[in-house]
Amino acid sequence: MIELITAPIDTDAVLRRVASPEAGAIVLFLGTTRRFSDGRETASLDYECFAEMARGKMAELEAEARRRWPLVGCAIVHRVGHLELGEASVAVAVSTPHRQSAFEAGQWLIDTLKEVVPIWKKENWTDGASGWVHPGLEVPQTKAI
Amino acid sequence: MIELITAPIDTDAVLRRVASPEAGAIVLFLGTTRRFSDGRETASLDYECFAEMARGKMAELEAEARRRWPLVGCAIVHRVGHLELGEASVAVAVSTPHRQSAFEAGQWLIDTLKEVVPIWKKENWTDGASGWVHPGLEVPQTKAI
Amino acid sequence: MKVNIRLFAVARELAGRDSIALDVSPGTTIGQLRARLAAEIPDLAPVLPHVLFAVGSEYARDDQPISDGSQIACIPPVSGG
Amino acid sequence: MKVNIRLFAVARELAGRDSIALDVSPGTTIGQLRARLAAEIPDLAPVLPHVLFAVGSEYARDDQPISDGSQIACIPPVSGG
Repeated sequence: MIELITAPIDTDAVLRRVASPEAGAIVLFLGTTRRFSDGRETASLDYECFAEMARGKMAELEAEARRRWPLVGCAIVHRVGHLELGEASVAVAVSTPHRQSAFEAGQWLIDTLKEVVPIWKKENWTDGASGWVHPGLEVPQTKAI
Repeated sequence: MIELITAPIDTDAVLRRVASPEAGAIVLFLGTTRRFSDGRETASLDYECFAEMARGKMAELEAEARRRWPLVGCAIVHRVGHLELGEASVAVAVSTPHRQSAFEAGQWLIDTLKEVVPIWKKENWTDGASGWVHPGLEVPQTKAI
Repeated sequence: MKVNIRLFAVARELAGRDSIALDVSPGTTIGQLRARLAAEIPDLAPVLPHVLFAVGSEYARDDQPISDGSQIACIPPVSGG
Repeated sequence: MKVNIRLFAVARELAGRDSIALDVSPGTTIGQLRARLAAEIPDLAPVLPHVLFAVGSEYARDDQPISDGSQIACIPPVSGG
């Protein structure tokens, strides 16, 4: 299951989606918006995406994970738009017969998602400034009005 | 949070328990009852525990995990009694500032729980027989009445 | 001295009871208790070489001496999770 | 030939627009488009060496030639998850 949504992530629905009597293990990863990054305090975040390509890349990740591990269920849900502190921006859930492959697949999926899926986050700091996060790139910051 | 319960595990409550604006990552592991083990079909399971010691060992696991990784939240919930197929017998959830330590701590906790916590499961097979699972031990099976 | 030994899972079922109280001489070790249990409950004998024992809530080694009134548990290989 | 380039995140904000349509000669590569964009939108120049391009929904190398009507996207370093 691949989803790109603006509503809060329904983790229960994600877990139900991968649960199966054929699976003995479920691993769920949630990425949540953290208050402090590099000593600076975040008030909220905005996520932007290139939707068609993001969905395509997420589907490729699921297909590749299914080639590498014996996944019973797999769900990748990314939220975009405005997120408050502490909310989940991404959920990755996998179910497998045995737990080792669930941990491996879950970690590979989130690691690879963060490298290849065209989604970007903008931090809105408590000091009123905001800036896009583009790893490896010095980004000019925008003062909030 | 350490819990030994007979009611179904409330995964939403477990996740709320570890969620925090100081954490950027949550990893939840669920162990679920699988239909087939070693080619034999399971109908249901019964879990028995030595409650006082199990709680003590689970608390030690949490304390040791907190020494090894920068955990913000940690929850270990084990269900005992009668479980139907597909239900979760154990939930382990951790939250950390960054995801690598959440995956490591989550996997270490469930791996170690399965080695040291005095809880036992009995498989009730669809052929009417049942037997305790004691790794490394040939266990006599009991025919169901 | 008196010790009480709780039995779990297959040990409980083989013994047909969930605990047993034994009189042992002072200085008896866990290892000696293991042998004594096999003599007291012959049905337990096949599994006793494979079980661990706990004193209170801590796993105990075979050379550990038992104190009077110890709460002891017979722990077959665990399978939780 | 006509190509349309979508801009995202900091590229969109620096350019003040979310896409740009350009006329390019047949055989133009992604690498040449990268240089052309810097000339068309000078505010984008500082980030262009660090972005990737996609044709349709696939990442493209700098030596890839562009076809007429290609849907191209300018992809700054991603930060989802």
